[in-house]
Amino acid sequence: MAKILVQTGDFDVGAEIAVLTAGRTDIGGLGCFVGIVREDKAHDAPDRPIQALTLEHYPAMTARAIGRIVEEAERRWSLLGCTVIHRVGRMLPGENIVLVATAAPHRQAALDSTAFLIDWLKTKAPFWKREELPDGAGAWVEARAEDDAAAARW
Amino acid sequence: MAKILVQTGDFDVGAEIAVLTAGRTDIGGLGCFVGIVREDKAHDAPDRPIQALTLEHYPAMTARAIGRIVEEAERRWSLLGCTVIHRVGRMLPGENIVLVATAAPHRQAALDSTAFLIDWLKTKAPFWKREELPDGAGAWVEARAEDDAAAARW
Amino acid sequence: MAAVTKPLTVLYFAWLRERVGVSEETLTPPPEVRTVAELAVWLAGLDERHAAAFKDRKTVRCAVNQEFADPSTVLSPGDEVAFFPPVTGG
Amino acid sequence: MAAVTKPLTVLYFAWLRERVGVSEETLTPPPEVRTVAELAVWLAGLDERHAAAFKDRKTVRCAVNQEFADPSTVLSPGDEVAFFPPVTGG
Repeated sequence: MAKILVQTGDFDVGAEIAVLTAGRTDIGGLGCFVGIVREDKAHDAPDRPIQALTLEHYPAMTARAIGRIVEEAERRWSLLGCTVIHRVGRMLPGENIVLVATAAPHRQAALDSTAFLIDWLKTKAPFWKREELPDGAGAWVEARAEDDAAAARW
Repeated sequence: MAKILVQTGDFDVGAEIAVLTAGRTDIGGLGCFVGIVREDKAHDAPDRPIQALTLEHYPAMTARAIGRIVEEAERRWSLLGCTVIHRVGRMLPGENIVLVATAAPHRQAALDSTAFLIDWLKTKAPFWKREELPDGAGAWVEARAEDDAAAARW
Repeated sequence: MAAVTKPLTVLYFAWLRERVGVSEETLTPPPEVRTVAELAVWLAGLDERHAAAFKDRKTVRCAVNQEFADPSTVLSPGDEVAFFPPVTGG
Repeated sequence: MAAVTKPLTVLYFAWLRERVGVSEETLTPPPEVRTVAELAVWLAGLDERHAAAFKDRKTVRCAVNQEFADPSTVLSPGDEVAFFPPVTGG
Protein backbone atom coordinates (compact mmCIF):
# COMPACT_ATOMS: atom_id res chain seq x y z
CA MET A 1 0.00 0.00 0.00
CA ALA A 2 2.88 2.33 0.73
CA LYS A 3 4.60 4.11 -2.13
CA ILE A 4 8.39 4.07 -1.83
CA LEU A 5 10.63 5.67 -4.42
CA VAL A 6 14.38 6.28 -4.57
CA GLN A 7 15.10 8.52 -7.52
CA THR A 8 17.46 11.15 -8.90
CA GLY A 9 14.70 13.49 -10.11
CA ASP A 10 12.60 15.90 -8.10
CA PHE A 11 9.08 15.14 -6.84
CA ASP A 12 5.87 17.17 -6.77
CA VAL A 13 4.64 17.46 -3.19
CA GLY A 14 1.14 18.60 -4.14
CA ALA A 15 0.72 15.79 -6.66
CA GLU A 16 1.89 13.17 -4.14
CA ILE A 17 -0.55 14.43 -1.52
CA ALA A 18 -3.34 14.48 -4.10
CA VAL A 19 -2.65 10.83 -4.96
CA LEU A 20 -2.76 9.85 -1.28
CA THR A 21 -6.16 11.43 -0.71
CA ALA A 22 -7.88 11.10 -4.10
CA GLY A 23 -11.37 9.67 -3.95
CA ARG A 24 -11.19 8.83 -0.26
CA THR A 25 -13.51 9.88 2.53
CA ASP A 26 -11.93 7.92 5.40
CA ILE A 27 -8.92 10.19 5.92
CA GLY A 28 -9.12 12.72 8.76
CA GLY A 29 -5.55 13.97 8.73
CA LEU A 30 -2.57 14.08 6.44
CA GLY A 31 0.94 14.76 7.69
CA CYS A 32 3.82 15.67 5.44
CA PHE A 33 7.49 16.54 5.76
CA VAL A 34 9.83 17.76 3.03
CA GLY A 35 13.58 17.85 3.58
CA ILE A 36 15.32 20.54 1.55
CA VAL A 37 18.98 21.29 0.77
CA ARG A 38 19.91 24.24 2.98
CA GLU A 39 22.65 26.60 1.77
CA ASP A 40 24.46 26.07 5.02
CA LYS A 41 28.00 26.54 6.05
CA ALA A 42 30.03 23.38 5.53
CA HIS A 43 30.44 21.32 8.68
CA ASP A 44 34.22 21.62 8.69
CA ALA A 45 34.49 25.03 6.98
CA PRO A 46 32.09 27.48 8.62
CA ASP A 47 33.20 30.36 6.39
CA ARG A 48 32.26 28.63 3.15
CA PRO A 49 28.66 28.01 2.07
CA ILE A 50 28.05 24.62 0.50
CA GLN A 51 27.54 24.61 -3.26
CA ALA A 52 25.69 21.33 -3.53
CA LEU A 53 24.89 18.15 -1.69
CA THR A 54 25.47 14.68 -3.12
CA LEU A 55 23.46 11.79 -1.75
CA GLU A 56 25.11 8.40 -2.10
CA HIS A 57 23.16 5.25 -1.25
CA TYR A 58 23.36 1.47 -1.27
CA PRO A 59 21.06 0.66 -4.19
CA ALA A 60 20.50 -3.01 -3.43
CA MET A 61 19.52 -2.20 0.14
CA THR A 62 17.83 1.22 0.12
CA ALA A 63 14.28 0.42 -0.93
CA ARG A 64 14.21 -2.61 1.37
CA ALA A 65 15.47 -0.59 4.34
CA ILE A 66 12.84 2.10 3.72
CA GLY A 67 10.23 -0.63 3.37
CA ARG A 68 11.12 -1.95 6.83
CA ILE A 69 10.78 1.52 8.32
CA VAL A 70 7.40 2.00 6.66
CA GLU A 71 6.24 -1.42 7.91
CA GLU A 72 7.21 -0.39 11.42
CA ALA A 73 5.15 2.81 11.05
CA GLU A 74 2.20 0.77 9.80
CA ARG A 75 2.52 -1.53 12.81
CA ARG A 76 2.44 1.43 15.19
CA TRP A 77 -0.28 3.56 13.61
CA SER A 78 -3.45 2.98 11.60
CA LEU A 79 -2.34 4.45 8.31
CA LEU A 80 -4.54 4.80 5.24
CA GLY A 81 -1.66 5.74 3.00
CA CYS A 82 2.06 6.40 3.12
CA THR A 83 4.49 7.86 0.60
CA VAL A 84 8.26 8.09 1.00
CA ILE A 85 10.38 9.54 -1.80
CA HIS A 86 14.13 9.96 -1.29
CA ARG A 87 16.31 11.54 -3.91
CA VAL A 88 19.91 10.50 -4.60
CA GLY A 89 22.65 12.16 -6.60
CA ARG A 90 23.64 15.84 -6.72
CA MET A 91 21.24 18.53 -5.47
CA LEU A 92 21.56 22.31 -5.22
CA PRO A 93 20.53 24.48 -2.26
CA GLY A 94 16.75 24.92 -2.28
CA GLU A 95 16.08 21.56 -3.92
CA ASN A 96 13.96 18.87 -2.31
CA ILE A 97 15.77 15.87 -0.82
CA VAL A 98 13.07 13.75 0.78
CA LEU A 99 9.29 13.59 1.09
CA VAL A 100 7.37 11.76 3.79
CA ALA A 101 3.56 11.87 3.74
CA THR A 102 1.07 9.78 5.68
CA ALA A 103 -2.72 9.72 5.78
CA ALA A 104 -4.68 8.48 8.78
CA PRO A 105 -8.19 8.61 10.24
CA HIS A 106 -6.97 10.94 13.00
CA ARG A 107 -4.47 13.77 13.11
CA GLN A 108 -2.23 12.40 15.86
CA ALA A 109 -1.42 9.25 13.89
CA ALA A 110 -0.63 11.33 10.80
CA LEU A 111 1.62 13.74 12.70
CA ASP A 112 3.39 11.10 14.77
CA SER A 113 3.99 8.70 11.89
CA THR A 114 5.39 11.52 9.75
CA ALA A 115 7.87 12.49 12.48
CA PHE A 116 8.72 8.84 13.12
CA LEU A 117 9.41 8.13 9.44
CA ILE A 118 11.78 11.04 8.94
CA ASP A 119 13.59 10.33 12.22
CA TRP A 120 14.12 6.70 11.27
CA LEU A 121 15.03 7.51 7.67
CA LYS A 122 17.84 9.67 9.02
CA THR A 123 19.32 6.89 11.11
CA LYS A 124 18.20 3.57 9.59
CA ALA A 125 18.38 3.93 5.81
CA PRO A 126 21.65 3.63 3.84
CA PHE A 127 22.17 7.19 2.60
CA TRP A 128 25.28 9.32 2.95
CA LYS A 129 25.49 13.06 2.33
CA ARG A 130 28.54 14.77 0.93
CA GLU A 131 28.82 18.55 0.93
CA GLU A 132 30.43 20.20 -2.05
CA LEU A 133 32.47 23.29 -1.22
CA PRO A 134 33.21 26.29 -3.48
CA ASP A 135 36.75 25.20 -4.29
CA GLY A 136 35.58 21.79 -5.47
CA ALA A 137 36.56 20.11 -2.21
CA GLY A 138 34.03 18.02 -0.40
CA ALA A 139 33.25 16.76 3.07
CA TRP A 140 31.10 13.86 4.18
CA VAL A 141 28.42 14.94 6.63
CA GLU A 142 28.92 13.32 10.00
CA ALA A 143 26.03 11.58 11.73
CA ARG A 144 24.66 13.68 14.56
CA ALA A 145 24.08 12.31 18.04
CA GLU A 146 20.80 14.25 18.17
CA ASP A 147 19.52 12.32 15.15
CA ASP A 148 20.17 9.05 16.96
CA ALA A 149 18.44 10.49 20.01
CA ALA A 150 15.43 11.56 17.91
CA ALA A 151 15.16 8.10 16.35
CA ALA A 152 15.56 6.42 19.74
CA ARG A 153 12.52 8.26 21.17
CA TRP A 154 10.25 6.01 19.12
CA MET B 1 5.44 37.07 7.62
CA ALA B 2 2.88 34.38 8.31
CA LYS B 3 0.01 33.85 5.89
CA ILE B 4 -3.33 33.40 7.63
CA LEU B 5 -6.55 32.86 5.70
CA VAL B 6 -10.09 32.04 6.78
CA GLN B 7 -12.11 31.25 3.69
CA THR B 8 -15.06 29.24 2.36
CA GLY B 9 -13.23 27.93 -0.71
CA ASP B 10 -10.74 25.09 -0.93
CA PHE B 11 -6.97 25.56 -0.95
CA ASP B 12 -4.17 24.01 -3.01
CA VAL B 13 -1.68 22.30 -0.70
CA GLY B 14 1.05 22.02 -3.32
CA ALA B 15 0.71 25.66 -4.34
CA GLU B 16 0.88 26.84 -0.71
CA ILE B 17 4.01 24.79 -0.05
CA ALA B 18 5.56 26.11 -3.27
CA VAL B 19 4.93 29.70 -2.13
CA LEU B 20 6.56 29.01 1.25
CA THR B 21 9.74 27.64 -0.28
CA ALA B 22 10.01 29.55 -3.58
CA GLY B 23 13.42 31.11 -4.21
CA ARG B 24 14.75 30.27 -0.76
CA THR B 25 17.88 28.35 0.15
CA ASP B 26 17.72 28.74 3.94
CA ILE B 27 14.97 26.17 4.56
CA GLY B 28 16.04 22.70 5.73
CA GLY B 29 12.62 21.26 6.54
CA LEU B 30 9.00 21.88 5.78
CA GLY B 31 6.20 20.40 7.89
CA CYS B 32 2.61 20.28 6.79
CA PHE B 33 -0.71 19.03 8.11
CA VAL B 34 -4.02 18.88 6.27
CA GLY B 35 -7.26 18.22 8.14
CA ILE B 36 -9.89 16.52 6.00
CA VAL B 37 -13.63 15.85 6.49
CA ARG B 38 -13.90 12.19 7.38
CA GLU B 39 -17.08 10.34 6.48
CA ASP B 40 -17.43 9.25 10.05
CA LYS B 41 -20.31 8.06 12.06
CA ALA B 42 -22.09 10.94 13.77
CA HIS B 43 -21.05 11.39 17.38
CA ASP B 44 -24.54 10.81 18.73
CA ALA B 45 -25.76 8.45 15.98
CA PRO B 46 -23.15 5.77 15.36
CA ASP B 47 -25.31 4.02 12.77
CA ARG B 48 -25.54 7.05 10.49
CA PRO B 49 -22.61 8.38 8.46
CA ILE B 50 -22.35 12.15 8.37
CA GLN B 51 -23.35 13.82 5.12
CA ALA B 52 -21.47 17.06 5.58
CA LEU B 53 -19.71 19.21 8.15
CA THR B 54 -20.49 22.87 8.68
CA LEU B 55 -17.82 25.06 10.26
CA GLU B 56 -19.16 28.13 12.06
CA HIS B 57 -16.74 30.76 13.34
CA TYR B 58 -16.57 34.16 15.02
CA PRO B 59 -15.53 36.34 12.09
CA ALA B 60 -14.39 39.38 14.08
CA MET B 61 -12.17 37.20 16.25
CA THR B 62 -10.95 34.29 14.11
CA ALA B 63 -8.03 35.77 12.21
CA ARG B 64 -6.79 37.53 15.35
CA ALA B 65 -6.98 34.31 17.40
CA ILE B 66 -5.06 32.40 14.73
CA GLY B 67 -2.54 35.26 14.60
CA ARG B 68 -1.90 34.87 18.31
CA ILE B 69 -1.33 31.14 17.92
CA VAL B 70 1.09 31.73 15.05
CA GLU B 71 2.95 34.38 17.08
CA GLU B 72 3.33 31.86 19.87
CA ALA B 73 4.77 29.32 17.40
CA GLU B 74 7.18 31.96 16.09
CA ARG B 75 8.28 32.69 19.65
CA ARG B 76 8.99 29.03 20.30
CA TRP B 77 10.66 28.04 17.05
CA SER B 78 12.86 29.71 14.43
CA LEU B 79 10.42 29.68 11.55
CA LEU B 80 11.20 30.90 8.05
CA GLY B 81 7.60 30.76 6.94
CA CYS B 82 4.17 29.76 8.21
CA THR B 83 0.83 29.31 6.46
CA VAL B 84 -2.49 28.59 8.15
CA ILE B 85 -5.66 28.31 6.07
CA HIS B 86 -8.92 27.35 7.78
CA ARG B 87 -12.10 26.87 5.82
CA VAL B 88 -15.56 27.76 7.11
CA GLY B 89 -19.01 26.88 5.83
CA ARG B 90 -20.31 23.55 4.54
CA MET B 91 -17.88 20.81 3.47
CA LEU B 92 -18.42 17.29 2.19
CA PRO B 93 -16.52 14.16 3.25
CA GLY B 94 -13.12 14.10 1.57
CA GLU B 95 -12.83 17.89 1.41
CA ASN B 96 -9.99 19.80 3.05
CA ILE B 97 -10.79 21.70 6.27
CA VAL B 98 -7.51 23.15 7.41
CA LEU B 99 -3.91 23.52 6.27
CA VAL B 100 -0.92 24.17 8.50
CA ALA B 101 2.53 24.46 6.94
CA THR B 102 5.77 25.72 8.44
CA ALA B 103 9.28 26.09 7.09
CA ALA B 104 12.37 26.09 9.29
CA PRO B 105 16.13 25.68 9.05
CA HIS B 106 15.89 22.29 10.79
CA ARG B 107 13.38 19.47 10.64
CA GLN B 108 12.52 19.29 14.33
CA ALA B 109 11.31 22.91 14.39
CA ALA B 110 9.18 22.30 11.29
CA LEU B 111 7.64 19.10 12.68
CA ASP B 112 7.07 20.44 16.19
CA SER B 113 5.61 23.77 15.10
CA THR B 114 3.23 22.02 12.69
CA ALA B 115 1.93 19.77 15.47
CA PHE B 116 1.74 22.70 17.89
CA LEU B 117 -0.26 24.83 15.46
CA ILE B 118 -2.89 22.22 14.72
CA ASP B 119 -3.21 21.29 18.41
CA TRP B 120 -3.72 24.91 19.40
CA LEU B 121 -6.04 25.64 16.47
CA LYS B 122 -8.28 22.87 17.74
CA THR B 123 -8.57 24.35 21.23
CA LYS B 124 -7.83 28.07 20.97
CA ALA B 125 -9.49 29.36 17.80
CA PRO B 126 -13.23 30.17 17.59
CA PHE B 127 -14.52 27.45 15.26
CA TRP B 128 -17.43 25.11 15.85
CA LYS B 129 -18.19 21.98 13.83
CA ARG B 130 -21.71 20.80 13.15
CA GLU B 131 -22.34 17.37 11.64
CA GLU B 132 -25.11 17.02 9.12
CA LEU B 133 -26.95 13.70 9.26
CA PRO B 134 -28.77 11.89 6.41
CA ASP B 135 -32.25 12.94 7.58
CA GLY B 136 -31.31 16.62 7.66
CA ALA B 137 -30.80 16.61 11.41
CA GLY B 138 -27.56 17.96 12.80
CA ALA B 139 -25.38 17.66 15.87
CA TRP B 140 -22.70 19.96 17.16
CA VAL B 141 -19.40 18.18 17.66
CA GLU B 142 -18.39 18.15 21.29
CA ALA B 143 -14.91 19.23 22.32
CA ARG B 144 -12.75 16.26 23.20
CA ALA B 145 -10.72 16.04 26.37
CA GLU B 146 -7.85 14.54 24.36
CA ASP B 147 -7.68 17.69 22.23
CA ASP B 148 -7.26 19.77 25.37
CA ALA B 149 -4.62 17.33 26.56
CA ALA B 150 -2.80 17.56 23.22
CA ALA B 151 -2.82 21.36 23.33
CA ALA B 152 -1.70 21.38 26.96
CA ARG B 153 1.46 19.39 26.15
CA TRP B 154 2.93 22.48 24.57
CA MET C 1 -17.56 51.81 41.36
CA ALA C 2 -20.14 53.96 39.63
CA ALA C 3 -23.30 52.02 38.87
CA VAL C 4 -23.52 52.94 35.18
CA THR C 5 -25.83 51.10 32.84
CA LYS C 6 -23.98 49.11 30.20
CA PRO C 7 -25.27 48.81 26.64
CA LEU C 8 -23.56 45.62 25.48
CA THR C 9 -23.41 43.72 22.24
CA VAL C 10 -23.97 40.05 23.00
CA LEU C 11 -23.12 37.36 20.43
CA TYR C 12 -23.99 33.66 20.45
CA PHE C 13 -22.39 30.85 18.49
CA ALA C 14 -23.13 27.20 17.71
CA TRP C 15 -25.84 25.66 19.92
CA LEU C 16 -26.08 28.75 22.10
CA ARG C 17 -27.07 30.72 19.00
CA GLU C 18 -29.61 28.06 18.04
CA ARG C 19 -31.16 28.03 21.50
CA VAL C 20 -31.35 31.80 21.92
CA GLY C 21 -32.66 32.11 18.37
CA VAL C 22 -30.54 35.12 17.38
CA SER C 23 -26.83 35.47 16.70
CA GLU C 24 -26.52 38.96 18.13
CA GLU C 25 -28.46 41.34 20.36
CA THR C 26 -27.86 44.68 22.04
CA LEU C 27 -28.83 44.71 25.68
CA THR C 28 -28.48 47.00 28.66
CA PRO C 29 -28.27 44.90 31.81
CA PRO C 30 -28.98 46.50 35.20
CA PRO C 31 -26.07 48.20 37.00
CA GLU C 32 -25.48 45.26 39.36
CA VAL C 33 -24.33 43.13 36.42
CA ARG C 34 -20.59 43.76 36.51
CA THR C 35 -18.92 40.57 35.28
CA VAL C 36 -19.33 38.02 32.48
CA ALA C 37 -20.63 35.50 35.04
CA GLU C 38 -23.23 37.97 36.31
CA LEU C 39 -24.24 38.75 32.73
CA ALA C 40 -24.79 35.05 32.03
CA VAL C 41 -27.00 34.72 35.12
CA TRP C 42 -29.00 37.78 34.11
CA LEU C 43 -29.35 36.57 30.50
CA ALA C 44 -30.52 33.14 31.70
CA GLY C 45 -33.38 34.87 33.54
CA LEU C 46 -34.63 36.83 30.52
CA ASP C 47 -36.83 34.13 28.98
CA GLU C 48 -37.05 30.42 28.21
CA ARG C 49 -34.78 30.61 25.17
CA HIS C 50 -31.96 32.28 27.07
CA ALA C 51 -32.55 29.92 30.00
CA ALA C 52 -32.09 26.95 27.65
CA ALA C 53 -28.89 28.41 26.20
CA PHE C 54 -27.28 28.94 29.61
CA LYS C 55 -28.66 25.80 31.28
CA ASP C 56 -25.41 23.88 30.87
CA ARG C 57 -23.35 26.66 32.36
CA LYS C 58 -20.09 24.75 32.66
CA THR C 59 -19.93 24.10 28.91
CA VAL C 60 -20.36 27.79 28.08
CA ARG C 61 -17.22 29.73 27.15
CA CYS C 62 -16.92 33.43 26.47
CA ALA C 63 -14.90 36.15 24.81
CA VAL C 64 -14.91 39.87 25.54
CA ASN C 65 -14.00 42.16 22.67
CA GLN C 66 -12.77 39.19 20.61
CA GLU C 67 -10.47 37.83 23.30
CA PHE C 68 -11.17 34.68 25.31
CA ALA C 69 -12.23 35.80 28.80
CA ASP C 70 -12.90 34.38 32.26
CA PRO C 71 -16.32 34.48 33.93
CA SER C 72 -14.84 36.97 36.41
CA THR C 73 -13.94 39.47 33.68
CA VAL C 74 -15.43 42.90 34.48
CA LEU C 75 -17.48 44.44 31.68
CA SER C 76 -17.41 48.00 30.40
CA PRO C 77 -20.05 49.89 28.43
CA GLY C 78 -19.90 49.04 24.75
CA ASP C 79 -18.16 45.71 25.22
CA GLU C 80 -18.79 42.91 22.73
CA VAL C 81 -19.45 39.76 24.73
CA ALA C 82 -19.65 36.42 22.96
CA PHE C 83 -20.94 33.14 24.43
CA PHE C 84 -20.23 29.78 22.82
CA PRO C 85 -19.46 26.11 23.54
CA PRO C 86 -15.86 24.86 23.73
CA VAL C 87 -14.29 25.30 20.31
CA THR C 88 -13.99 22.34 17.89
CA GLY C 89 -12.09 23.64 14.88
CA GLY C 90 -8.93 22.37 13.24
CA MET D 1 32.90 -25.53 12.34
CA ALA D 2 34.41 -26.50 9.01
CA ALA D 3 37.18 -24.13 7.95
CA VAL D 4 35.85 -23.38 4.47
CA THR D 5 37.21 -20.54 2.42
CA LYS D 6 34.69 -17.79 1.86
CA PRO D 7 34.52 -15.88 -1.40
CA LEU D 8 32.78 -12.68 -0.35
CA THR D 9 31.57 -9.59 -2.13
CA VAL D 10 32.72 -6.55 -0.16
CA LEU D 11 31.19 -3.12 -0.77
CA TYR D 12 32.34 0.28 0.49
CA PHE D 13 30.34 3.51 0.72
CA ALA D 14 31.06 7.19 1.35
CA TRP D 15 34.54 7.86 2.76
CA LEU D 16 35.32 4.16 3.14
CA ARG D 17 34.84 3.85 -0.62
CA GLU D 18 37.05 6.89 -1.23
CA ARG D 19 39.83 5.56 1.00
CA VAL D 20 39.82 2.02 -0.36
CA GLY D 21 39.61 3.38 -3.90
CA VAL D 22 37.01 0.89 -5.16
CA SER D 23 33.31 0.52 -4.44
CA GLU D 24 33.26 -3.27 -4.65
CA GLU D 25 35.70 -6.16 -4.58
CA THR D 26 35.50 -9.95 -4.41
CA LEU D 27 37.80 -11.45 -1.81
CA THR D 28 38.43 -14.81 -0.25
CA PRO D 29 39.66 -14.31 3.31
CA PRO D 30 41.47 -17.15 5.11
CA PRO D 31 39.36 -19.68 7.00
CA GLU D 32 40.00 -18.10 10.39
CA VAL D 33 37.98 -15.04 9.33
CA ARG D 34 34.54 -15.98 10.61
CA THR D 35 32.80 -12.73 11.60
CA VAL D 36 32.34 -9.22 10.25
CA ALA D 37 34.75 -7.91 12.89
CA GLU D 38 37.39 -10.44 11.89
CA LEU D 39 36.86 -9.53 8.24
CA ALA D 40 37.45 -5.84 9.04
CA VAL D 41 40.69 -6.66 10.82
CA TRP D 42 41.85 -8.81 7.93
CA LEU D 43 40.90 -6.14 5.36
CA ALA D 44 42.74 -3.45 7.35
CA GLY D 45 45.92 -5.53 7.02
CA LEU D 46 45.72 -5.90 3.24
CA ASP D 47 47.38 -2.61 2.28
CA GLU D 48 47.63 1.08 3.16
CA ARG D 49 44.35 2.00 1.48
CA HIS D 50 42.35 -0.56 3.42
CA ALA D 51 44.23 0.35 6.57
CA ALA D 52 43.16 3.98 6.12
CA ALA D 53 39.53 2.99 5.56
CA PHE D 54 39.34 0.91 8.72
CA LYS D 55 41.54 3.14 10.89
CA ASP D 56 38.58 4.76 12.64
CA ARG D 57 37.02 1.42 13.47
CA LYS D 58 34.31 2.71 15.79
CA THR D 59 32.75 4.89 13.05
CA VAL D 60 32.50 1.95 10.63
CA ARG D 61 29.08 0.32 10.27
CA CYS D 62 28.20 -2.74 8.24
CA ALA D 63 25.48 -4.66 6.51
CA VAL D 64 25.43 -8.33 5.52
CA ASN D 65 23.26 -9.24 2.55
CA GLN D 66 21.61 -5.79 2.62
CA GLU D 67 20.67 -5.94 6.30
CA PHE D 68 22.39 -3.91 9.01
CA ALA D 69 24.60 -6.30 10.96
CA ASP D 70 26.69 -6.44 14.11
CA PRO D 71 30.47 -6.93 14.11
CA SER D 72 29.85 -10.35 15.66
CA THR D 73 27.73 -11.52 12.70
CA VAL D 74 29.09 -14.81 11.32
CA LEU D 75 29.75 -14.82 7.58
CA SER D 76 28.84 -17.47 5.03
CA PRO D 77 30.34 -18.10 1.59
CA GLY D 78 28.84 -15.75 -1.00
CA ASP D 79 27.74 -13.12 1.49
CA GLU D 80 27.60 -9.50 0.41
CA VAL D 81 29.28 -7.46 3.13
CA ALA D 82 29.08 -3.67 3.05
CA PHE D 83 31.14 -1.25 5.14
CA PHE D 84 30.16 2.41 5.55
CA PRO D 85 30.06 5.32 8.01
CA PRO D 86 26.94 6.03 10.10
CA VAL D 87 24.12 6.95 7.72
CA THR D 88 23.17 10.60 7.13
CA GLY D 89 20.13 10.57 4.87
CA GLY D 90 16.72 12.14 5.32
